[in-house]
Amino acid sequence: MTDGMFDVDRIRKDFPILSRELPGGRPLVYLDSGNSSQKPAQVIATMREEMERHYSNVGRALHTLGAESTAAYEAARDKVAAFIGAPGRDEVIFTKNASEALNLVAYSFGNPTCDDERFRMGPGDEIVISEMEHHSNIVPWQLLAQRTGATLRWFPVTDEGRLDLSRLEELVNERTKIVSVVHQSNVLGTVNPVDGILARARQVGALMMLDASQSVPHRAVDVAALGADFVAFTGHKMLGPSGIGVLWGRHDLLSAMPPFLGGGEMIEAVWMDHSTFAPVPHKFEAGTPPIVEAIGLGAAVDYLTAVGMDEVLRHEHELTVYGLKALSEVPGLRIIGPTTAEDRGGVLSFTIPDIHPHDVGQILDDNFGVAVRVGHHCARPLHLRFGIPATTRASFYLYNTTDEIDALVRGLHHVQKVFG
Amino acid sequence: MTDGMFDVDRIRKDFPILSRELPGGRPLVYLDSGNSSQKPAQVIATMREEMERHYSNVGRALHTLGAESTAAYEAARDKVAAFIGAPGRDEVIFTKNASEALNLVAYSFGNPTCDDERFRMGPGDEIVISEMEHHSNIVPWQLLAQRTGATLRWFPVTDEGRLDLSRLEELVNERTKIVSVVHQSNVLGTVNPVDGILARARQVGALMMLDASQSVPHRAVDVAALGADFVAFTGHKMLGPSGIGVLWGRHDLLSAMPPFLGGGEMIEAVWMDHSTFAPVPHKFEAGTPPIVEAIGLGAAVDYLTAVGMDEVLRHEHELTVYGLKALSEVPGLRIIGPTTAEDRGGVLSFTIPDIHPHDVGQILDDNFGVAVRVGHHCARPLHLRFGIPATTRASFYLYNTTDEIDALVRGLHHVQKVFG
Amino acid sequence: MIAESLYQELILEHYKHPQGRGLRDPYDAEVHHVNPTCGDEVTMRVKLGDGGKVEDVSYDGQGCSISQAAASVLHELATGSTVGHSLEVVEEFTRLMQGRGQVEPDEDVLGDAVAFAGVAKFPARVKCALLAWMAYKDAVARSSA
Amino acid sequence: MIAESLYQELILEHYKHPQGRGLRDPYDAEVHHVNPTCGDEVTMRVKLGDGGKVEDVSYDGQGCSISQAAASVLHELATGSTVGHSLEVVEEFTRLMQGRGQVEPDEDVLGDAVAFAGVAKFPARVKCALLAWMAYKDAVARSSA
Ligand SMILES: Cc1ncc(COP(=O)(O)O)c(C=O)c1O
Ligand SMILES: Cc1ncc(COP(=O)(O)O)c(C=O)c1O
Repeated sequence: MTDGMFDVDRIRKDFPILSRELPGGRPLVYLDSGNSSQKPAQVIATMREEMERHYSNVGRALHTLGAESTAAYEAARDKVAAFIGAPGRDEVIFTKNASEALNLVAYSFGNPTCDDERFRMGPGDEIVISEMEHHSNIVPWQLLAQRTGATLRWFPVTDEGRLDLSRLEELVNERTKIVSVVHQSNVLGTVNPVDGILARARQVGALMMLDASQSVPHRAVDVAALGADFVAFTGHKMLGPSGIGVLWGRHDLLSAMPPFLGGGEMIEAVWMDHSTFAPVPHKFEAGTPPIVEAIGLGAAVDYLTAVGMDEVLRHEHELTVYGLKALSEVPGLRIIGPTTAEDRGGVLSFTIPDIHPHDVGQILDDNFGVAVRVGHHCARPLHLRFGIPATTRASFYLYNTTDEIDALVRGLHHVQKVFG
Repeated sequence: MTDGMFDVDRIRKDFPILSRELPGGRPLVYLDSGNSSQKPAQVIATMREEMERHYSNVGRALHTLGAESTAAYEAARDKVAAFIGAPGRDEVIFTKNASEALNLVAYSFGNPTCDDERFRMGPGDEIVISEMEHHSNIVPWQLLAQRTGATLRWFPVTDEGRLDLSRLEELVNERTKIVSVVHQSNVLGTVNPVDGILARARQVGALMMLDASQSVPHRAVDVAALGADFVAFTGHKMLGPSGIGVLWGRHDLLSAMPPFLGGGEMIEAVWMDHSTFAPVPHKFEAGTPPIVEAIGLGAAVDYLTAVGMDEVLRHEHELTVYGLKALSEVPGLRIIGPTTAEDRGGVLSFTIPDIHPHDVGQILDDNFGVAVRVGHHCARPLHLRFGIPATTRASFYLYNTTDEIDALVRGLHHVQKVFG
Repeated sequence: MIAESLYQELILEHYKHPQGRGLRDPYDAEVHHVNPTCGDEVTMRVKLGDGGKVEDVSYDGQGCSISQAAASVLHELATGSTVGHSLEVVEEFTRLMQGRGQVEPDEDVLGDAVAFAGVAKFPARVKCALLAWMAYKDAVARSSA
Repeated sequence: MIAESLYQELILEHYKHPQGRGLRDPYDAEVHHVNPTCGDEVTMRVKLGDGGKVEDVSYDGQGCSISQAAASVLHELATGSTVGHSLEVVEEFTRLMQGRGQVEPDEDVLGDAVAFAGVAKFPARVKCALLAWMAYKDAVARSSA
């Protein structure tokens, strides 16, 4: 793991929590970054420094602290824009998490106050998602369909855990208003191909959204190159603070969309009986934004940029190759998702015969300090698709090591012994 | 300022930023807490400690860090519930700010998927707010009225800056579905009487919401005693972090309301074509919540509780009395809002003849390090009501002193000299 | 090690060798309870006799060791007991589980079920332990109705 | 002190004694621009002559010292100049204002308007300084149309 410049040991030192001892003297083996990542000292220090030296509300304040905080907050927007290759900084909207970003777009449809054809939604219109979505990219569209009478449809998933695009032409058709799919699955690790779906969406005049919550943290994502209309992701999975997410969208679409949350800072002028709205991004940032959190996310982006996203990807790819091989040696273990590391991120979900994931996870944690996630990982329909109620999931990030994967495997052997 | 136990000098030492020097060697005189408050070391340390030792996603994780973070997050809910006298902890919903809380309630009305009579909204139905509202308690209702065809109405404001309730019976009538007014005005300082409006709302079967963004930080607020149906407030104004707000609501109403944001953690079970939802509060907390921020807010509540909200109120009342008197000595200065400290918080907005607030604020900051807010403070209709485009506003908190008010007054004299 | 406070030998024993598992006739009421967040399920039948006697508690289900062992322990405690006594045990078990690890269990009432005391410290697992017991309470209510 | 970089003597002078203030006839175009966030307003009239000559720039308005002084300075620079030259000055002024304090002003082009250089460091005030200048650009475009 130490080819070239990338030095995982040095990186680990940046994460205070990784050297923590768990109760009972267990070391921490954190394999749950797909759920939420840990924070480097640089992010924590940036947030503290902001609160100890510069904090004030942004935008509204003319004084020194206000100017400093506003500059830092808007600089964070610049950093995020550069990080994802956004054509314009104004296309970066800060939300509280990826879920809000997805809901924001969903609520833009079928709003009677917006007469832009692209955002009309009613009976006969269709929304297309997939069977491998996180609940945050399912429920907002279900609620939209219920409110408007539109129809929700979805791509199936193959046995190998890939999107089944065989019926693409039929699923995405002239009635389709928006296609929203995950860029990288949080359960399968699958990285979905965007081009084919996007081309078809363009053909039928549908918009396209990507849930990039699991890709932006782990690989270089260039929204301009991807070509979709909207991209959502979340700070806490990419070394940033909780409480901050991002919606990127094309400027003309964001401008055409009706406002979502109303309140301070999203307005141009307010009278008692009507209001006019600020240009994007502020139109979608009602109220006091997560100021310190956005600034912390900027620091996380700096950190990732300094390491290099290609290095992050390479390291995680090595872990994935190693992990897939190591897990294949656990008797009976079944990987849910691609069993090779191609077009696949470092998220390994699996089942072990006759042992419930809750028991697997609990014993891994209790006996070995190995933190994995168990359950349906907010992707219950995907689990139903595979006929299982739950999986155990180990997910990797730049600070993980092959030693930690070895600890996981040792733990799994012990689990099998306990329940043997 | 040091009667009894309350010692403002000791309190100031808890706020690292207050001993900061501004560029040019100016001391900081922070009189903009109505905009956003500073954070005590205790809150900053709690957030750092969480990120350095315990951080993980909540709810979803079984492992040690997940259990620790979940316990801390839910303990913050307990603390907030106790702080506001909520009958049940499940009535406390964490949002990203007060604006989201207000929008959440506004979006509950007129949703075709909800057939609870109380939340129906259409042409003929009425929403009542007031002319002294913050934009965050105006725009969500304007958007709701536009989406549903309902009518927005409002209480006028008297010349003294009090709610004009003379037409209460006519404004709140059988067509009214909800009355939403500010508890304490962020411009006038006025503390509004709740009982009369509430009694009338009950009489006609309307719901009542209070925007308590400026009261909860500054006085003991007991939601059960107040008796309203919904109360919104925001963490960053009460010594807490940015990125966290609170909606309190009656359990039966929250349960009857349709979900707002869809996604992870707000569900009970998800299928591709429909979902069932978690009980409150989780129903309204879609996606990864502002975890560290909620925990930080818990620490802020601990801090305020330790000082004692009655002490906070008493101290600010003294500052208000002192400030009203001191400002009255500035030639030509006009207070917008009550000129006595009764039923009034420590927010002093004013105009000075022939000098624009932008110039006042800029010179106060540049020459004296006095941070005040200038503009319409997100209450443009209120300013239109008084026929002025903007005011200068000094707002106090527990860490402010009469010396700082003296500095403000000295600064205002200088401003008048510059433009004399 | 911490795990030992959760995975008591007795729990593992019941999980590997569940007592009275399988759905049997006759019965007065059958209920099906699901924990939608983790997918644990239990189907439970209750047959009551004279004088409030619990003649049989039969069940089937799937889920983690905690949820399955809890059903097995419940079967042992309830079968042959009375409705009144068994509901007392259910009460005490619920109190223990919801006590966040702060409640001192009453061993006299709980018997073998005291082995679950460690579960109370893991909020995420409490629902697993309670699933069968809540189903039982429900089934008894329906039988007596 | 910092304030001095913003409140240059020249700005205060123009604010206290605005040049060419008041709306005059004749004019080719009149525009009304508002900065809704702070309420600053300006009404501006432009009268063009032969050869692209700017014969009169008359205005009225209200707002902070920066916005009012900016209108007065604009009046001085544009009146008697040509459309071409005055728009060059507007370009340079805009570049300066939007430069976040990083842009070195071209004094030869800007003349007195260079006094506003300090404003560029205060993003919240940039709009004040630009209000009259944008209105002028707009009015000229309409006059020539
Ligand atoms: C009275 C009032 N209501 C609502 C808000 C909005 O709070 P937030 O910006 O945290 O959403 C504020 C402060 O900005 C306020 O003063
Ligand atoms: C693929 C995917 N989409 C969306 C989300 C939701 O992100 P958040 O919880 O930050 O809203 C997650 C993570 O929880 C995810 O993995």
